[in-house]
Amino acid sequence: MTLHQKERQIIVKNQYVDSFDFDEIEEFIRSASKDLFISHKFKNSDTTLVQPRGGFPTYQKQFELYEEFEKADIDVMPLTIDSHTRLNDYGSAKKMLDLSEANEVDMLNGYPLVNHGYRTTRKMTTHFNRPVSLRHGTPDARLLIETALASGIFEIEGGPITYLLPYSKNFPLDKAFLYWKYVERVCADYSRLNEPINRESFGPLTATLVPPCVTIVIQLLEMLLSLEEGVKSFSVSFAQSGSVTQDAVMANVIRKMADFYAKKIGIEDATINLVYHQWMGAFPRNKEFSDSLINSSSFIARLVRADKIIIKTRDESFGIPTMQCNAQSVANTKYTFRVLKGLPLIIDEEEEENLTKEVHSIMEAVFNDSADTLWRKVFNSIKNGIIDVPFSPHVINHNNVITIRDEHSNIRIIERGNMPISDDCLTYEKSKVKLSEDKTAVINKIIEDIGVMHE
Amino acid sequence: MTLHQKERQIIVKNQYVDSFDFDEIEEFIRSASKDLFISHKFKNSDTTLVQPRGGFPTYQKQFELYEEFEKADIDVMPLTIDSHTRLNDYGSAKKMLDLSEANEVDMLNGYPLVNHGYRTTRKMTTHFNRPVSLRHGTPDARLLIETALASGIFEIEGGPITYLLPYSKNFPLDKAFLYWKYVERVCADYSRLNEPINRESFGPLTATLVPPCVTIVIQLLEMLLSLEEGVKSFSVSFAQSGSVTQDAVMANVIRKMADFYAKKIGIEDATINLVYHQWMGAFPRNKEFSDSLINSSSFIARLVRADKIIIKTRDESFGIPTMQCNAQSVANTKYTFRVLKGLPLIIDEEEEENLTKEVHSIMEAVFNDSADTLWRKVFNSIKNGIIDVPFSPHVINHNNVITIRDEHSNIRIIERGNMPISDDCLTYEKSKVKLSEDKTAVINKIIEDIGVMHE
Amino acid sequence: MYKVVTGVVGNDIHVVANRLIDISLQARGFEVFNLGVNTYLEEFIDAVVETDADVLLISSLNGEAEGWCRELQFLMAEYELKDVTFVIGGNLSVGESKDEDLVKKYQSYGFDLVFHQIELNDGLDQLEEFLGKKS
Amino acid sequence: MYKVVTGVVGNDIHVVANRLIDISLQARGFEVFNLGVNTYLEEFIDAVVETDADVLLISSLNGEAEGWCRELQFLMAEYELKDVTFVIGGNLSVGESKDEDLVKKYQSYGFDLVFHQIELNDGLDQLEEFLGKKS
Ligand code: B12
Ligand code: B12
Repeated sequence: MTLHQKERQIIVKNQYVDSFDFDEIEEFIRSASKDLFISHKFKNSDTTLVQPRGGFPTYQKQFELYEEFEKADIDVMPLTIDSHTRLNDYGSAKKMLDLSEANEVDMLNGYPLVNHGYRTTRKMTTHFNRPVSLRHGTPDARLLIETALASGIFEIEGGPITYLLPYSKNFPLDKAFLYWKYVERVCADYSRLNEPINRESFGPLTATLVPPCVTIVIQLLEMLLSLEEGVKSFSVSFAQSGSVTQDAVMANVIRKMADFYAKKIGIEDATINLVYHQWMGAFPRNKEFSDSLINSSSFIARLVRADKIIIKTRDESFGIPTMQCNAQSVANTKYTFRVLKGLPLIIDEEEEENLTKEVHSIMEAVFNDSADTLWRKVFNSIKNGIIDVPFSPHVINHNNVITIRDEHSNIRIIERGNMPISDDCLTYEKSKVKLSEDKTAVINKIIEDIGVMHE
Repeated sequence: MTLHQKERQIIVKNQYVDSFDFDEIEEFIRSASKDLFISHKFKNSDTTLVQPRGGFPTYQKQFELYEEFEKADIDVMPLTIDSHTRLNDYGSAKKMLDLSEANEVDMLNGYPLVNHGYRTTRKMTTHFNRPVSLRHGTPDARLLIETALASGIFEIEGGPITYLLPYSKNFPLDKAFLYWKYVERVCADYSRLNEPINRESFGPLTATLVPPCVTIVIQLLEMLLSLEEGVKSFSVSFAQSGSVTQDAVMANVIRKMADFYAKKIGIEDATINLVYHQWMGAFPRNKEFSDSLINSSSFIARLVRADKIIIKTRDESFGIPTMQCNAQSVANTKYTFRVLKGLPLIIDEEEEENLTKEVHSIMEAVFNDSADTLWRKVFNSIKNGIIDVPFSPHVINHNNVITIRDEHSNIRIIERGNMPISDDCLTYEKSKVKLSEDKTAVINKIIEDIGVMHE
Repeated sequence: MYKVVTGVVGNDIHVVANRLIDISLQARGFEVFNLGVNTYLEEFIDAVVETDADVLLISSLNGEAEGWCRELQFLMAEYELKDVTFVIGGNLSVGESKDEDLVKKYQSYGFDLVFHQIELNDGLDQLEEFLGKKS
Repeated sequence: MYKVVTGVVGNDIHVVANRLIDISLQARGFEVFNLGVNTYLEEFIDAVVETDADVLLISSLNGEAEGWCRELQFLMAEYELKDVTFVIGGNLSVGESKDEDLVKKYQSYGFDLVFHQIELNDGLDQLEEFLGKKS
């Protein structure tokens, strides 16, 4: 028995979990319908696939949500996991699930997949026969992903960095890398049986003034860590920045860089897709305006030619949306995609050059770290602030990079912290903003920039 | 007494109209608040002004509509005229106005300005103190415009071509030119007293598969006819075409051509603005989708850097919108304009070159007509099909130009009729569409193209 | 072969549907006399009498139909147009209205078939069915 | 100078408001002990006891507050925290809820001030007013 196998056996033995029948699971995946695989759907689609978010505590309600989505002709079904499960707190999840079932009040903000188990959940995925994407935010997602894959969920979002720095305060980063290495390997293994399992990184991070170079570097690193383990279908992603031009620049640069770095580590047979997140920051408190914002995001997704869009709802600033509201959002976005035609290609050479330089210098610094493996290099780079995510709640993150919006709402770096971007690049970034000397003025500007989409 | 003065006295003597006090009117315009002049507002604004449509039969309801619009912080108030008034049928308008007042049911699709008179209407415009734009569709608008200007309405939409070919079946085109010459002159005269009166052409025409070159040529010709008479502030306009690229191309070309032809007739001191109409064709029968369509239009208006946008509502395919619905549309568009930042400039050289050539060749043919005045040249050009507007209900219009959408939804000319565009240009246009030989297939494609924004 | 007089009533110049109606009626084998847009009720009636039409199919899009069509009943009586089928369709009110109310109202004016915001082909299917039953 | 312990309760990691609250409280002259996100009720109470704080100001954004805050009443009794002002704010339910119902519920758990979807500065104004009246 390999080490990996041993680890696996330990993981799936858990008081909240029914026994795993791995032979049966392999057989299931081998003969699963191609329609369950988003990697298959990507190959055969020439528009932007539409995926909402959505997870309810009970099976029944999740099923009803999928029924609503089906009516709206959704492309990719979401399965959002509740935050207890995300922190591996299956006990609390169970307690709240029971309460939800008993009282018809949702006591969880997502679907507690581990508690429901794969035997139950698979009934749902195969019934609807559309790709399901797992959205969680879990640093140690090993059990969760085993359960997901066994359930017929063949897209797994997340990664050691993107699901840790925005989603956790204390979880040890080195452990996260190892746990995700496990996830990558399981995905890679199952990918040999049928269409490839798709892995997707979570580009939005904290969704709060994250500079493009940080997003892209993290996307590239999670992609490389995944490809290293044998994953063959990977999605890089980012969220609406607040500036249409900056979105286009990011899309163009990330696509080029993904190719470049995949080749650099010798991988040429993987498919890389681009996912765009509708505005992930603070939403307006007005539902009509939220609809407008959502539609503008959809427009940008088409402008930047994203392969998939992950959408929000008009309820975003209020709470978990009702299923009808969520399905309506799907229908609206699909309508916009159907009628929005003749989209120009947007290129901004100066911005793309600057961003490319920033990305290369950070990537170079990561590769130059003295550690022996890529994940250790990345770990060290985060620890010493070479990678620094604004507004991360995590203790390891430096929080020394400061960004602000310029007059076109582009996110600009005004303090680079330990991030190794060149003086030239920093000068370029700073040249775009008129900086006040007054510190409280800067703080007020940042608060304003966080609320940039408010009424 | 000049001929013009005599004409004027005849016009304002009408059984449905109170006497005009021209001295008082001049004094009113001379001392009118600058805020009533859109020409003033254009000068002092760096975003896209928002203007809805809206006209109710009774003064009371029109006033309430303006109150709603004011709450939504509207930029330009609309005054849409009912269709009886448009056909100078003040008798029917009066009958229906009386019925509307008696029964609280709207029996007119707009505000019967002539029946209400300038003394009453002026109370409303000065009360709200924002620019008002007159939307009508009237070939003989002489009395209407005298009433409008006297009411404090300082933007007059329309023109001899754009308000005739889409809006009338039998009205004599030559008369329309003369009647509009009168309107231009009155506008030019009053422009000397305070800020300039703004004239605006109606670019959408029939809103049904009109090719860009036809729209632009007609915009340019109405502009020239207006500038000739001394108007100093003019807006050219066009409606969302269905292709984002084609919209950008039209905006870029129309701006350049407007400058070029104004100079060509020796006018350098007039201000030309660009107005964009949200989708003017058939709307979806779904209100949510209509909202999406409307927001996409707003997005495009900003992309093409329009100086003003004229908006629709989610009720478009159903009927005249309620005032709340209309005001909501204003608020939504203003929200989108506030938060939509970092817009790239879109340029498509090949398309712009082709369109420029088409415009020049039609304009050349018009100028080469043997008649002595510009309006007669234009008259002849329409009569002999050098200018030909698809789906015009007017008897003089040839209806021989046939257009169809290419795969990016650009409108392409497949039959040029008598329009003098070069073989090269026609070949270019046709090269973009895969044409079926089958005639009913073409008809079905046209029907589909008319419903291009349907669900 | 049924003869049908069609057009758009009153001061209404929305021509697009009218062009499609012309094509569709012809495709269904009707003999079509299309008076186009901006046609008054008297003109319609004259054309019906002149062509000895079986059907008068009126469109109205700009919301004004009611004002123009109230008088149909008087004209019908005057000209004794008993065998003609009267049809109206399009957008039959200013603003939004309840379908049933509208249908009743127009029926009281003398229309046999009333299609407010109904797809053209659905309406024409119903017309053919109606004519079939009648004969 | 009032002492205030603040942080985000439970498994909630929404940190942005927490950073702004820290800045705002300091700007208003409070002495702030910010425990950050992902803080459990016991940790809050420990910090209140340890720092002898006047105010405990809890944020919750991810909708889970209810599950975590029911036990406040027991802990209050256990530690005899009579003079402390208990405040909670943010987004206090999963999905949308009626404000009044929520306020009552959280008051029954022992909170003095409950701010569901209330602007930060409005809430802090009310807090200062409340503290003023109390002293
Ligand atoms: C294009 C358009 C115009 C163009 C028309 C160009 C032209 N000459 O044709 C322009 C810009 C010039 C225009 C002008 C005006 N318009 Co207009 N226009 C439209 C618009 C956007 C699309 C109409 C269209 O071409 N549709 C495509 C065709 C194929 O569809 P259709 O007309 O809806 O017809 C379908 C059905 O109704 C049905 N049908 C029609 N007749 C019949 C008959 C039978 C028997 C059956 C079964 C079915 C049937 O079949 C057709 C195919 O499915 C509509 C709103 C909409 N629908 O989205 C407004 C609309 C019709 N217009 C309207 C108005 C008020 C006007 C104006 C008075 C003023 C204004 N606000 O601008 C003037 C009219 C002046 C006049 N004298 O009539 C209103 C009518 C309001 C109402 N009914 O309550 C509408 C609904 C817009 C609105 N919400 O305010 N318009
Ligand atoms: C950015 C964001 C994230 C980022 C957070 C990054 C980070 N580490 O901070 C990411 C993407 C990582 C994230 C993750 C999740 N999120 Co989140 N997130 C948001 C979002 C879009 C904005 C939050 C924000 O930063 N706002 C800006 C700050 C300044 O405003 P604020 O937080 O609203 O706080 C204001 C007021 O609430 C008030 N306030 C706050 N506390 C207090 C206290 C007092 C006393 C007073 C007076 C006022 C007050 O003052 C602040 C300033 O005005 C909101 C939705 C929205 N509001 O638009 C969802 C939202 C909060 N998230 C939600 C959820 C469910 C989650 C997840 C569980 C799962 C998911 N669906 O992705 C995970 C959480 C994991 C976990 N363990 O908690 C839900 C909560 C649902 C509910 N309450 O019913 C929301 C509402 C979205 C939604 N509609 O589903 N999220």
